[in-house]
Amino acid sequence: MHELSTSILLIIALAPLAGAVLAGFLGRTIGRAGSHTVTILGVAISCVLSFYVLYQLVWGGAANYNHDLYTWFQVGKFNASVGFMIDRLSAMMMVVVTFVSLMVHIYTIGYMADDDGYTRFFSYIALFTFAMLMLVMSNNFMQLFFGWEGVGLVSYLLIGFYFKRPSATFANLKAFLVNRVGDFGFVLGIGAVLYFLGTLDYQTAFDAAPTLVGQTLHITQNHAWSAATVIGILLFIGAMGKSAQVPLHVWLPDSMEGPTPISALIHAATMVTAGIFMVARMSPIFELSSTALSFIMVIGATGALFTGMIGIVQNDIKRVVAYSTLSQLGYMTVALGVSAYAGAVYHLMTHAFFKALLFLGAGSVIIAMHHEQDMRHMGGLRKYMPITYITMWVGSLALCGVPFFSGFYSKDAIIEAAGESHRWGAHYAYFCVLMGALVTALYTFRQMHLTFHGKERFKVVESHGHGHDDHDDHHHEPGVLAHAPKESPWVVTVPLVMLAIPSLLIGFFTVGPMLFGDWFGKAIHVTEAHNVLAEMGTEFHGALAMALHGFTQTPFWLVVAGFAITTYVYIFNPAMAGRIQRIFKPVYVVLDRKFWVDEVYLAIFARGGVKLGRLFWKAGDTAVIDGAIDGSASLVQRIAAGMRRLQSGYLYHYAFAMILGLILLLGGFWWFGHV
Amino acid sequence: MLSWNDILILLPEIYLVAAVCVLLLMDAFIREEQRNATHWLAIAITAITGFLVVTGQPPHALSAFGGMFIRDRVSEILSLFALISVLLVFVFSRPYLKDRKLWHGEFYVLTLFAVLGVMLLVSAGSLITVYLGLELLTLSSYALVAFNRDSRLSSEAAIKYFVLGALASGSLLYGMSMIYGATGTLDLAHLHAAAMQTDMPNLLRFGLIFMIVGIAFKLGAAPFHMWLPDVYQGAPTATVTFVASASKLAAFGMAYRLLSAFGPGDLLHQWQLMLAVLAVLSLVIGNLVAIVQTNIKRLLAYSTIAHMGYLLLGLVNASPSGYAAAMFYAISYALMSTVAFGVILAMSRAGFECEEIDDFKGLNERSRWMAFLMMLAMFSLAGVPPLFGFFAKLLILKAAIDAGMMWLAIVAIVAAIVGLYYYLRVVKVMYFDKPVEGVEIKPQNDMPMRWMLSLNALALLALGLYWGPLFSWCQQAFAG
Amino acid sequence: MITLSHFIVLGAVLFCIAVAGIFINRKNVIVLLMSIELMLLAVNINFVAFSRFSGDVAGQVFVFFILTVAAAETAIGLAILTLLFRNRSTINIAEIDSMKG
Amino acid sequence: MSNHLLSLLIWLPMAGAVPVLIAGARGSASRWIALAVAVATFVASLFLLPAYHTDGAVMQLVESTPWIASLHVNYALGVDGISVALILLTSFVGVLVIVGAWDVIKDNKPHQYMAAMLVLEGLLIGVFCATDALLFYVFFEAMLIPMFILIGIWGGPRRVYATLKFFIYTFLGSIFMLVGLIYLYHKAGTFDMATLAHLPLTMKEQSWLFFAFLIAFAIKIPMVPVHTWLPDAHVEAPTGGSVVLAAVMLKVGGYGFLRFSLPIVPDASAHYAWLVIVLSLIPVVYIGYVALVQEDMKKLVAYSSIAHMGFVTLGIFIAFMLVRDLGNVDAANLGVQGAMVQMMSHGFVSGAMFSCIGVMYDRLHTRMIKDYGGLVNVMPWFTFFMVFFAMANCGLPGTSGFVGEFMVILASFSANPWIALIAAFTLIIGAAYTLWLVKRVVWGKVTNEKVAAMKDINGREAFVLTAFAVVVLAIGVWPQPLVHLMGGSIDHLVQQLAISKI
Repeated sequence: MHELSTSILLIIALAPLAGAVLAGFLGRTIGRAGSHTVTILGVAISCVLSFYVLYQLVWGGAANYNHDLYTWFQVGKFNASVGFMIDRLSAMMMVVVTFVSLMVHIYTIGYMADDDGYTRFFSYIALFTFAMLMLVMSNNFMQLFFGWEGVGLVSYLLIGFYFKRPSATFANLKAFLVNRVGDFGFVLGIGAVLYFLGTLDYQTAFDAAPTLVGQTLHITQNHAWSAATVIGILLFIGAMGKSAQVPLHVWLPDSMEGPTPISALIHAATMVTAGIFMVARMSPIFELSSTALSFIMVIGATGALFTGMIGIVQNDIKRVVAYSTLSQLGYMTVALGVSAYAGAVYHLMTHAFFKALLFLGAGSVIIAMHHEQDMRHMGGLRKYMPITYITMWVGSLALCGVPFFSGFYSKDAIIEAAGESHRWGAHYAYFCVLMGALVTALYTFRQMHLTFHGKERFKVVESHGHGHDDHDDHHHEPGVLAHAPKESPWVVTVPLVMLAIPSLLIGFFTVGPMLFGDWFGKAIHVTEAHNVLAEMGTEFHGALAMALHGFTQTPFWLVVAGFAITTYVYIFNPAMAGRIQRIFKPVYVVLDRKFWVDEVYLAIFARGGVKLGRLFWKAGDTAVIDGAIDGSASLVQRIAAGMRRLQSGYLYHYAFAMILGLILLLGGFWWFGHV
Repeated sequence: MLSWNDILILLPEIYLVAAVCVLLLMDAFIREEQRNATHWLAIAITAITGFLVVTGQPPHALSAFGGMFIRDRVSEILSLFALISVLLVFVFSRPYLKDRKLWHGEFYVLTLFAVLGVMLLVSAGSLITVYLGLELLTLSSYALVAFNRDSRLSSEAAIKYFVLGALASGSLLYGMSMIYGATGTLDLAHLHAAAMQTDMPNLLRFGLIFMIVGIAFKLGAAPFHMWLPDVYQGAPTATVTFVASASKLAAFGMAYRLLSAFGPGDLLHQWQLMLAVLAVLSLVIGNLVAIVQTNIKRLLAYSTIAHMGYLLLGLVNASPSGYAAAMFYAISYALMSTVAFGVILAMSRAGFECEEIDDFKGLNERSRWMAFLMMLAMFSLAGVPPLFGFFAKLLILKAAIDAGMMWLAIVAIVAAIVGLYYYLRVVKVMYFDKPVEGVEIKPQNDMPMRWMLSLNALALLALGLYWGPLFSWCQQAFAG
Repeated sequence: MITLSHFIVLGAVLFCIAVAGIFINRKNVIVLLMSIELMLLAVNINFVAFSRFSGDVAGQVFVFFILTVAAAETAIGLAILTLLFRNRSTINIAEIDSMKG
Repeated sequence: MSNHLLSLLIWLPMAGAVPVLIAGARGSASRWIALAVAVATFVASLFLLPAYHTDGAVMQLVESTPWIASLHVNYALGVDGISVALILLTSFVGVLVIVGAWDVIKDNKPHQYMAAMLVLEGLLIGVFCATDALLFYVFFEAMLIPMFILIGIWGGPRRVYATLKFFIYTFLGSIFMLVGLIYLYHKAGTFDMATLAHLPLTMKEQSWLFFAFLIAFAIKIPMVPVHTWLPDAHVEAPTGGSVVLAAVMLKVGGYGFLRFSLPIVPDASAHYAWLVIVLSLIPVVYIGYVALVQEDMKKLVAYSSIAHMGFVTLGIFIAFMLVRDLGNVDAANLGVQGAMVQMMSHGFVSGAMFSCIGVMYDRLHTRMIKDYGGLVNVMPWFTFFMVFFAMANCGLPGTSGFVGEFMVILASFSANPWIALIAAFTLIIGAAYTLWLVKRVVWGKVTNEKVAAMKDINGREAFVLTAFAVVVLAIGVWPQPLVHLMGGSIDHLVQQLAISKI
């Protein structure tokens, strides 16, 4: 049992940061090639080392690493440090993050080839990688929050990458604020942890976690909540923001304003799963409160089903994927809710691969379509871009959870776990995730059909000297291309292939240990009482058996049904789509308007907030306070002007005043002199 | 019976009388263009008198002429600062008087006689001396106010001052007469003992009240303040400078001499109460009405009224520390007002009285230094640290609180906040406003005046930073 | 038999007349000067009376001083009066109000 | 030298003002002298770090000479960790404002401007050094004069109203404190703050004194509802004025609470802690919303200052709840520590924010948000700083803005979750008004040709902003040195809270 070396971990964390700083501040000097070289180098280094660390932990027999680097602050007995906690969970996250990030870096070379924000972009994504690593490697809540907000910042910058677009600057503000709502809960959660457990350090906190049982927090005089529930729910509110759980999901679709690589890296593969990771990390605490877990489960289930339904009516290729991400995050959350943490993290991993794949594929399509994102102007692309086409299919099938694909193992496990669970609200959750399978199939295959099959809905008008050097405004009319779409360059397709491989295979090879084995060890803690995965583990007889068994299960047939419907509607009878739309008009409107959540938020929080502010400002500060002050000033002025008139200038008035004064004194004398 | 000792005790006063007579004669014989001689001689006389006052000071209080005249620390300090302010008046007002064809020997003679009155008053040991000193001071002041014979305002101010002043001294005398009747003595030293066993206490009280009227008038405390604004505005600024500095010291001296003779005892509480009432009235009226003034001399007049309110707070305390605070305040006020009026004198020229507040617009652009000096005066008057005026106020507030009159202290600070506004207004005009075109403001380039003015103004700062010795001097004066 | 109080009352009456004269009179300044004189006389009566009845001369000495000073005061008063008349060609108090406020 | 170091720090800048004035308006001599003096002061202040022993709870580098012997008033100076930190802040900002104003007020009496700045700096340092209440008061009050001049001469259109309001408002506050101090002197016969801290006082006396102090410091800090002078003053003040005002002057209020309210009237402070806590929580929400709708950038930042200073008072007075009611000394420590860190951080962040606005103002001579837009297109480097400081302003971890708020929220959760709940609301509203400002000013297309003509920051401005940025980042990444510097003194302070004086 040997230790991991601190320096390696430091390099893993800091190499991307170095790349980011270089590309960011010296971008002009070292040029485009220079910037992408340094950043890719940095990320590559940490990726390789992450694999090494994982290897050491799994096969090299290295002990878990948990040390502080330096004291952040030390007040009384409160100590906040910066340090690393490396066990299999964090190691796995490090691998996923750095690997996907590396792919995205490479992909970006092609995708952003003509963008003038090239160096800035690279410095951003490298910085993101750093922040994300700080998040997953942290060994305490403070640092977790640091990474948490760090990725939020980069996400803010990247969503607003095309800062000339009003929609982009709106979206990034929205994203940041919604995330802040989550952080609001998260900070309070940390406060609760410190209050009840007296520490911010993971290990100490987890060791002390059992003492939470029986502790309560008095919300009002006569009403108390269990400590674990308070902590759990508050922390999870943070996760709701970051992982875009209902009702804080509104920012994620808008975040598609950012360049596609970002959507893949941040808004699909890594950042949005931070919440899932966090809850899994805190499993020792969450395990203590069924209330909190039920809450988590219900929230997740709702998201899994309804956001997926919205995905069905989207026409923007990226938005479809975005909503599918929301839905998948819902799945993971459900898994957490039924305390199948391993399942959640497992789905997190597989999802990271195939969802990144889908996004990058979509990006590749978008490149081919000269930054046209509306699927209604696509179709029949398969003959133009075979690699993209095939890899996208891999991703889609994985997403739908077709047996043997990685998605199947994770997703099916979650559905089953929901079914197994006896926790309050489990039935609702099970229903949602089950229906979710159908919904997933619907939007996924619809997307594939609209994009790659059917007849071409764009026409090519050769016009020379037209590049797509300006991403920020679609100045060509929709559906008209300057020249025929063609397969993207290797820097784009290689990552697709690289991601397709794990999407296809990783599940098959890892499901046994990671899901049903005790692969995560102490990293994830589940109390025996409701360890659904263990139950399921009893009838697990290997990946192959599981896959074959999968063909007999409801989810699979729901997927088949989804495939059938979409194929009929979009391939054989295209007119059908319109007709369905008309028939189910109300339903369509509800989905198209995304249940009016955005509208309500805008009305209440944005416009309402501004109104309230005006009221406070005008009525409170200006009218009342300043009114009182200026009013009293002018009052004094008026009194003074009045008294001034007493000084009439007439001698006899002056004399009279003196006599009055004399009389006053005499009167006073009579008054006091005789008592 | 008269002894040489008495003469020695009275030496400064006697010297002053003789010297002034010489000055008067000399001035009658010299020509217009030799007037400088008078000027410098007058200054020399003042200086020498001051010197005599300080050096001739005996270690312990002495009295001469059967207790009619007392020389103690109080009289020493007050006469000294009276002389200093007179000296400043002489230095500051020469160019002013020149420009207005007022540069006659009479100015010096009258002023010196007035200061003689002050010295007599502050060292009075008997009601008679008080009366004589007071009249010597006021009668010369009447003449000085009317000094600008061709000015309508000047003569109007003079008549108002004269009539009201006469009324005041009339009531003072009336009060004295009753006190004399009640106690059968004019000697302040014996007054207290006699007052204790009087068989006509009411008569005594009446007398006290009438006397307080006289004192209040001299101080310019409301409601006996009416003369002040008009006199300040109408009289030549040179005169006003004197009235605002030396004669305020005198007023304090008189108040102390007369009132301290009536305590301790139930009379004490009576005049404490009356003074408290007068103080509140002066603080309120002075500060409020000053806000709406447009003429800076008038503004300073009302500020004087307010300051006399503070001074009264010190007297109300009626303990050595209270008297010390009040005297400290009187001194600080004298020095501050000489600066304020000095700047006005410096900025005025032939045919242009720099007395409207707007005349000071953009002074900082025209003459940085004068603006700076005026600012020092204003902040000091407003009582902002680290200037002299603040510490004077501090001690006054302390006196009030020591006397257990927290409510008076509160009134005082509220008044101070109101008062702050108009002092700031002057600074604002000088620093923040653009100068009015056409009004060509340039300070007189009379070197002695500039130097003394700067010295005087910087003294406000210096005394603010280090006022310990002066204050302990004041404390010793009342310790004995 | 005339007692001290008679004198005091007389003095008081005179004093009041004088004071009234000062602030009731709205016509000319001469009257003011007379009132002031009257006031001082009232004071003198008090002093003399008191000193006579208490058998102490100091009061009467004071009276001499007062008389002298009063003379000087009147002189100055008249001087100011002529000055006033020269500048404004009136001695009507009701018109002397160019400074106010 | 180190035994007169504090006097040096106080009087060096003030004495330096004289040659600056003499150097006159023409040429750049006055500015160079001013810069030299400011730098010298900063360097001298750095000597505090080795000279000061952080373990000590007692005052160090003490100087005491009789000032007014007859009243036992001393010219007494001394520092503890808190003062050292604030003095460093002052001298640091002192340099930057002079650099920042270099070209800006070139044509308008630069020598007077610089002199006023130096005098102000000296007085501020004096406030943080004084251990004699009267001396403290003198510095406390005297600093109004240079600020009054700064706003009045070099300010904006409504500067006269603003500066008068500023002066009278603050004067009003402090003069009540003066009465309180005199009363204390009446009782104790000394102005020595250490002695006053041990002066037994009845609850009634304490309550009166508490409110006397409260009004003085609440106006200075400022707290709702006596805050309205601040937006006006900030809006009208020249950039340098705003920087000093926000960065240092407001801190005097918080410092006053720590030096007077806590040690001298602990029982009354404990009794009325709820009041102060309420008054500190109101701004988080109320002022947050007011800031949201400001059309004037400076006003917006001014309001955000009020909201941030709310955390200072919250942190200080939550300590009473924790110590007195819950006996949780560590959390109380955390609260006060958080308040202090917040003060320091706000000093740098708000100073930087106002400098940023100054940079824009010097180019377009307007502070209205609507006149800007799309700066990122023409001023990339400026945008970097602006966004960085904006993030610091809404408390992003890794910047100093986070540390204090984090500590205070953690501490207040230990006192009462609901207080923490309201306090934490600043995460949302703070981000809302700051980033909305950024959105409207920085992002987007270039809105008008005036903006299109704007030049990116020059070396001088870059220097100022970088200096701020470095400190903000340093404290954010590793606050421990700062925390350690102030730790000993704060421990001592918190222990005092527990001791009743009745």
